[in-house]
Amino acid sequence: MTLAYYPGCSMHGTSREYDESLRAVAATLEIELREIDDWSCCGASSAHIADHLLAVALPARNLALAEAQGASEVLAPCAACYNRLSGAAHAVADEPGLATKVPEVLGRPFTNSVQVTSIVELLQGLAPAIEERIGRLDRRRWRGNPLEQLNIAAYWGCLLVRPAATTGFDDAEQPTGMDDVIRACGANPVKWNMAVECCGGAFSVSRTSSVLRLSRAIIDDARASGADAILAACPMCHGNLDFRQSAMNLDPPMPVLYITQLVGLALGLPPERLGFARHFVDTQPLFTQLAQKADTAAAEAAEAAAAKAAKAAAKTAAKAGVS
Amino acid sequence: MSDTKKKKSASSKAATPVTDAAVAGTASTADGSVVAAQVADASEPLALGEARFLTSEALGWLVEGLAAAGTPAVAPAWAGDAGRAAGGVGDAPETEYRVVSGAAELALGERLPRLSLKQFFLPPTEVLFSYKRNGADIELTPAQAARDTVVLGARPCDVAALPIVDKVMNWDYADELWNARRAATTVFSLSCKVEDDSCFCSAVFLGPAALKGSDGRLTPVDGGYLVEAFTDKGAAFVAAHADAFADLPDASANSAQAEQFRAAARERVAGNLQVDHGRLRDWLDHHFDDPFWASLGPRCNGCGVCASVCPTCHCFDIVDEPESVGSGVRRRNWDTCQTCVFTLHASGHNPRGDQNARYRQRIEHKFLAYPLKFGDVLCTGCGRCSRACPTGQDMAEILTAIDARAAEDAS
Amino acid sequence: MADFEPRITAFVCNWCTYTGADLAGTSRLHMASNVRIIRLPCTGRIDHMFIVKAFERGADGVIVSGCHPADCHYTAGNYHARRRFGVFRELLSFLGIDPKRVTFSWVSASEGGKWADVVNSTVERVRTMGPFDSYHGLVGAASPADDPFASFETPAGATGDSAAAPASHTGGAS
Amino acid sequence: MSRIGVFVCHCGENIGRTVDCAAVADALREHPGVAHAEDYKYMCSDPGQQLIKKAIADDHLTGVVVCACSPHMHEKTFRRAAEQAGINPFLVEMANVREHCSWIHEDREQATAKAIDIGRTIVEKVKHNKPLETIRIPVTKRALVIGGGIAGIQAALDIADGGHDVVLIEKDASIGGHMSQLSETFPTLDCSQCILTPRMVEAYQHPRIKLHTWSEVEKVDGYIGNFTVTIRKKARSVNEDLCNGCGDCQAACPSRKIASEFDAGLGKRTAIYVPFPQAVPNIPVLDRENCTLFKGRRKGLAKDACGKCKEACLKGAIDYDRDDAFVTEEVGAIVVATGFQLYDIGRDQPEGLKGYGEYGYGEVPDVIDGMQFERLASASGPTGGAMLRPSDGTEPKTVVFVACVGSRDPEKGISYCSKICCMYTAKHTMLYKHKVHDGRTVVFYMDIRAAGKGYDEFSRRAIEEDGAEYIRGRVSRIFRDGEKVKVWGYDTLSNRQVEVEADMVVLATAVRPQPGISELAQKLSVSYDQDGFLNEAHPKLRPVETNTAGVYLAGACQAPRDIPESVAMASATAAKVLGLFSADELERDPSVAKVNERTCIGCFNCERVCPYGAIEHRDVCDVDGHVCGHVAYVNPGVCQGCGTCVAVCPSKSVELANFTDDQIYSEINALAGW
Amino acid sequence: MTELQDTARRLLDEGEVKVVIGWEEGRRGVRPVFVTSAADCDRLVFDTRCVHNLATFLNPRRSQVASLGKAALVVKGCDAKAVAGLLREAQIERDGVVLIGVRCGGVVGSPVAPDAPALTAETVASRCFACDVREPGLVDVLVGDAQPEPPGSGTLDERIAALDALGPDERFAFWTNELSRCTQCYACRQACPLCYCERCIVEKTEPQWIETSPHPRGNFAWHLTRAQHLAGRCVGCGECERACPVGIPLALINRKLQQVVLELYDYTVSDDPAVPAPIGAYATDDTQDFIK
Repeated sequence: MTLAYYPGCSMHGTSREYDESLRAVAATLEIELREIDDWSCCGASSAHIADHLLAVALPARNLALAEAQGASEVLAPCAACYNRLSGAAHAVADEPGLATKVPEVLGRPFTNSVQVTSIVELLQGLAPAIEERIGRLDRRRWRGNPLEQLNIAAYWGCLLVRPAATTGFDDAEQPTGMDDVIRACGANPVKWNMAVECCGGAFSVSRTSSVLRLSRAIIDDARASGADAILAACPMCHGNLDFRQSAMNLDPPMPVLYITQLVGLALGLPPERLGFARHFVDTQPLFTQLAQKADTAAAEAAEAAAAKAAKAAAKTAAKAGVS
Repeated sequence: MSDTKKKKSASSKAATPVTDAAVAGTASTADGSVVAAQVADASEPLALGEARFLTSEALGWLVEGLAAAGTPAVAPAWAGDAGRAAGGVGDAPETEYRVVSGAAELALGERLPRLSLKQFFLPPTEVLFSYKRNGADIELTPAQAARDTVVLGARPCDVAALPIVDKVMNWDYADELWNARRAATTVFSLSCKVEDDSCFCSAVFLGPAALKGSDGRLTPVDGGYLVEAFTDKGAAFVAAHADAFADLPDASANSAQAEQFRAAARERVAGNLQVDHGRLRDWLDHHFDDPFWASLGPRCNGCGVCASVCPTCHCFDIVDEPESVGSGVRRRNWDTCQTCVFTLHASGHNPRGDQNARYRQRIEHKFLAYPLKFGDVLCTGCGRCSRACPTGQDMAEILTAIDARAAEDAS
Repeated sequence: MADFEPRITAFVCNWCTYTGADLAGTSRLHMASNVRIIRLPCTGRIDHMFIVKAFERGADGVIVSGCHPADCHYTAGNYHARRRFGVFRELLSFLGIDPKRVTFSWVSASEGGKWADVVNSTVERVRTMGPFDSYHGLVGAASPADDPFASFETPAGATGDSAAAPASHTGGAS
Repeated sequence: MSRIGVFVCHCGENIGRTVDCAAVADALREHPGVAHAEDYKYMCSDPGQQLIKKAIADDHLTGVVVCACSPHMHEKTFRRAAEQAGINPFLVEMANVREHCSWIHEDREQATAKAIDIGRTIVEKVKHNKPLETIRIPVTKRALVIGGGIAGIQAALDIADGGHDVVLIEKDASIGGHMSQLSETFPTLDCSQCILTPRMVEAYQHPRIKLHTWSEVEKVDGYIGNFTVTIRKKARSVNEDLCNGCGDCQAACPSRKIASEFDAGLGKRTAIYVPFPQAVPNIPVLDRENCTLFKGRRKGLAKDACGKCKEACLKGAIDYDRDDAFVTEEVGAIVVATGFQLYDIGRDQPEGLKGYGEYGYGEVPDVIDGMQFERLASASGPTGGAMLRPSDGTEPKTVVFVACVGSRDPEKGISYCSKICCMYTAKHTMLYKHKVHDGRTVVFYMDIRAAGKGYDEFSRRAIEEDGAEYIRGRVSRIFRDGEKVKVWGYDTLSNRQVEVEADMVVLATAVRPQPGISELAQKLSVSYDQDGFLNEAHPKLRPVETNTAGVYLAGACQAPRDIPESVAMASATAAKVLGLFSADELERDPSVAKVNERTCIGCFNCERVCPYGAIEHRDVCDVDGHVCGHVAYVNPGVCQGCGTCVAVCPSKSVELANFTDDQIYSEINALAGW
Repeated sequence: MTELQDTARRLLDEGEVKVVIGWEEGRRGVRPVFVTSAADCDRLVFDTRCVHNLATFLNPRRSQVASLGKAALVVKGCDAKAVAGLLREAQIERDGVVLIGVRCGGVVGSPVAPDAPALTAETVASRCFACDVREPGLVDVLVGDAQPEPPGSGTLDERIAALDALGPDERFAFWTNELSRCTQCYACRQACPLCYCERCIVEKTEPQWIETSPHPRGNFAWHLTRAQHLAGRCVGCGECERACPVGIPLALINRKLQQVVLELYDYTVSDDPAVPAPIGAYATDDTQDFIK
């Protein structure tokens, strides 16, 4: 499978680990990502407050490029980018006049033929493939897949599934797509309440206090619901939950993983290739903890097996005694 | 069997100046008295005056002159329509009989015109009279008088149909409209090159250059037409437009070429169909309920296109068309025995209940009923019915089939 | 042409437009006098042949009017009519009969004013288009000049009337 | 030859002012087929009518045209007059020269000319009018009522008391419907059971009411006055005739953990059960889904896994081998009163609905819907009326009520207002407050819609006397937070976010039509709207009738309705039915469609467009009596005369009486040359 | 070919049908044939000349065909669509006929040709341009090799576009000229598989809506009505035009209405009898911008 890839500003900046892990995972899953040549800003988060046509035209330009470069589907891993791109595609399709107006403004042909795909849609679709590969993994290198021990809270944020009209690949209030991916990775999604609550988004700089309050509530609920970590699919969310955590002085801190990182781990890719080093909240403790859990689990399993065997032996012995 | 032999020999030994009618005559004497009468009437050699020469250009002027003078001239012309979206493969352009006003329109000797000449004597619809109510009394306005007209270059099979239908139109009642138009029209036929294998004029006592119904005849020769007049009407027309009709450049050569043309045509058509009308008629007379008919009906759409294009089919329907509460028009329109409503009784009963019966009617009227009444057949072998039939009903084939059955019965 | 008075035949449903026209009357809304109404139970009853016949009988324009969608006294008659006339209008246009000669409208029992407007606008539009001679002449004058045996040529006074010169027979108005 | 009489009315000055009536009469006198024409000041006056009667007699008129006002005004008047003079009333037509002419034109010449034209068209029409006789259809004076809720019971009782037999069918084991589940009712707070149960018993014991419970409509044939209804009596496994309702079988039943429908899932019941103590009839049904014996049989066990109820029954009324039975009933009218269901707002929803996963309904035990609250509050409920929350049986101290859950929310698939929620939510707060005096009630609402006698006062009372805190705004999320249920909402009046730590949340979920309503509607050929509610014939003028003559609507099957409205509708349908039954024969306007069977080719275009299902198939036989085809037949009892069938008939083999092609053609023809 | 003949032979041998309606080689090209004995099955042919719409022969009122007994019909895509029309409109019953489907890659304009011409943009019938059916649905047996799309030839649509580009008066002149030749012989009606009325509207005399006199006025009324009756039903087989003895381009009108119902009601005639026709159905949000 080949996808046009729209990285947007974050993937090359604040969220390079997202980009690295994505590319690593894509390679393993034999997905070719063709970065859109000469891509430009999608307009998030300010264009749509400034001017509607502008807010449509900016993302539309990138879709037009993708079209021109022969793509039929564009992957926008950043939730904000995804939201703007798919928003633009819908606007052009639905709003009278735009279909003709936008190409004029862009000064290039645009038939709105490209489908915009979010990371979750993509991975959800690949869940079977992922499971299959995990099956083929050499488990011994991990001494039993530690992810089986991972309880993780799927955090969607606001942009992936809202507004339902333009995104709509999952329920806007109770989305489940990320949970499917988590299960595919062998980990356990926790039931919690804040999956689609706001993290503070773009106010990270302008109103940090609000961001801290909102993000903290999210982290607290995740912990209360028994999560060892939070799973994110949005550079902005990740920023607020990971980078801003220090200011919340939580103990212990709550690791925040990118969805691609989780899949990467599941696929057995070395952590260093997945950019965990770039996190502000150290993920190493989590992995160690998971590994330990895995060991104990393995040990218990072994004991149980032994006990069973013994029983069976005893039985046969008894039988033998009778005869 | 022996008859056909005779026919062959007759037509093959057709030597120097001998008219097609004569050939038709000799061919058909075998059919006995009925035909004899008809031969006589078809073959009167009205050689009035010399044969003349009408150059193609002259024909052009003639037509234009007539138009200018307000005399309608009917001639084969290129069909002036959009033509069929789904035309036949490699079809030549269609032609139609039409009042022509310029040389460019003319299509003499091209593809056989779509409809026969009939429409100019029995139009698809014509006003009989119109009525208008004024209080208690009703005012009638009769149909228009026919106007003098000339037909140039009509196919002999179309022309021959006129005297055939004359008999119907003057049998128990003399049809003024028809007769008036006949009287007002001078008809020059055009010796026919024979259209295709659906032609069978030679099998119905005619031929590709038959004179029947013609006041005069055009036969193609180098540079134009050899023109002969056979009636006073024809001669009068030639005389009236003497400037168009020149002397023959080389009389004997031209006549020879003309006769050569006709002979070739006769050869071409002779093979298409040979039937013995006598025994055919007898067979029809005794096989009203023959299973054979059931083999014709199924294929038939019952559309009556065969009748529309037929030069001799002459059935019509009379309707009153109101134009308002107090006024309207009485018209007569073409009709055909091939539609189911043709014989539908008010009671709902239909004596010709299915297409088998209706197709039988078509054959029996043409080759049994008409001959018995008027002595001749109600068909000039133009073959239009076979060509126009959307489902491939083939008159020559059908007649052959009946003739074969007739032969069996005979032996 | 200046003194040309269009003749408009209107086919209206009994429950909405006819009653709406009644209301226009009770409201004394003055309007052009060129329209003749034929009352039918429902637009669903209106056949395309009514329109054709109206033109044959000398109408220069036609109005077809009934209940607004969802108001049909018979619940769906106007929906069916809307479909049929959606097609028929295109058909007329394709055969060269200018659909501007036919007004389709929804006029409810409460829209006396709208009815007056439909009447006046239609009359004015058709007035500017002029008499529908091309159709009225299909029998008579306009028959193809290339055929002298005018199957279509009929003595003046009979079909000629429907083509031109109104009021010459059946008493007529004036 | 027609002999038409034309009568031109001056209507005082109304017509005379702008139309030269005498000239109109003169012109029409000359019109072919007119035998008599005159004008008069007031045709509708008695002397005017006398003129007409006289002319009919003297000139042997075959038709009458009155050039006067709109037929909507005086058509009946003149038709009656003509009838008295001895000719068929349908030979009389009116030429509208007032509303359509004199009142809208000023130019006297033009107006007169137009009046003449109008006269001509009608004269030409009348020439083709045919005498018509009013259609009479025999009526079976017996009604079917579908649904044994309060609406159905009321309709059945009213009709039965009106002296006609009624068949009342109910899909559940007992009649009573939702009302029997309610604790108290607004705005009077009187006990639902106390007012309902007597009506249930009355209906059960009424000599004219035949009750089929645990039954559904299988098939409906026929038309107004003459329906044949096939009823499926679902296998009850209990012989109604033998059972004496002692309840031993229930006592004996080993499977006792089945969620009780009557208690909205909060209570438990046995596999063989009577839904509730006051059930009518007091005869149990065996729930084969959950019965051990039938589970066994489904598994294919050789011998039955249970049989305790059969053993326990001294009357031997238990019969495991009963199958569905079918009975047919002949009725003349049908009242549909199938009521409603509450919008189950869980994640999985039918097409078009999205549910409210974010409200935790079905996941958080202390988030319940209105009906569950009714059961909690009901003395006959699972808690015996004690206000205890489902999760831990403790008394909730803070209860949040959310209105408009599902209703008025197009995004989630329902745009209509469920109407009853505002009132019952107010009621709930009071019921709660009356039981938990120190409790706190918070209500999230969009608008308070309390239109109705005593309704607004009632909701005010909830606020002012029982201290319910009304917050105008929507709720975004409800989730469990330890022992508490957190409710996040928004107060649009103070423009701030609200968070309530509740002990219990009550959702006023939307009212939706019963499942299977569309199938029933199709059986009755009644149309339904996009939400599945059945369509009335006219939203204002025929609110309880449907487009299928003889089928009427009562209660919440037509739209969300509260009890008084449902009862009112029920009585209205009863009035309609009794009206229908008041005559032995049904009289109908004879201008209906008729098929010419000789030319009909049975393409059934007419059937496709007929809004009333009036078209039937008729076989055509050849002389030997073999079926050789089929043609359409218009049932004159059902046809309403719109004529749509005529317009779509390719061969014009169907005619609409009094609007025949002949008549219309003639009218158009009359306009030639004006 | 042999596949077709064998199928026919089997059906007749096993007595499943009494007659097989297909095409045969005639003296002038191919034509419909009614094979009643297995022995004659080798007469059956199918090639690019088989233009006739054999569904016309299923009209129950063609007693001369019905009397032959239960029929098997050889159908191309357009024939199958017509059969579906007859089913949709309750004229026949599905089990009353056996349908032998032939894969069709298009036909030429006329059946009259000594042998099957190759399909080129020039030879292909213009009606095949819009055809979407290579394999007729609805059939009991399917024979023949897979066929390619017919060579493109949008002449019909081009001519319609050209006409649409004209002003109303020019269009009116065009049609007046074309229709002036009509003799109201009704060959178009008789050739149409969906004109099956026992008594055609034109034959109804009380009232006589359509003047039967072939003057342009009567002809307009006739062709307007015929087109309107076929709107949303016409399968575009073009038989009406082929049957017309005076070459009136009827296919233009029918094709135009196909475009109209597609544009207005998103409907294309299919060979699925379950899909209802657009006229006789409605949507509450049907276009009404032409209504004041």
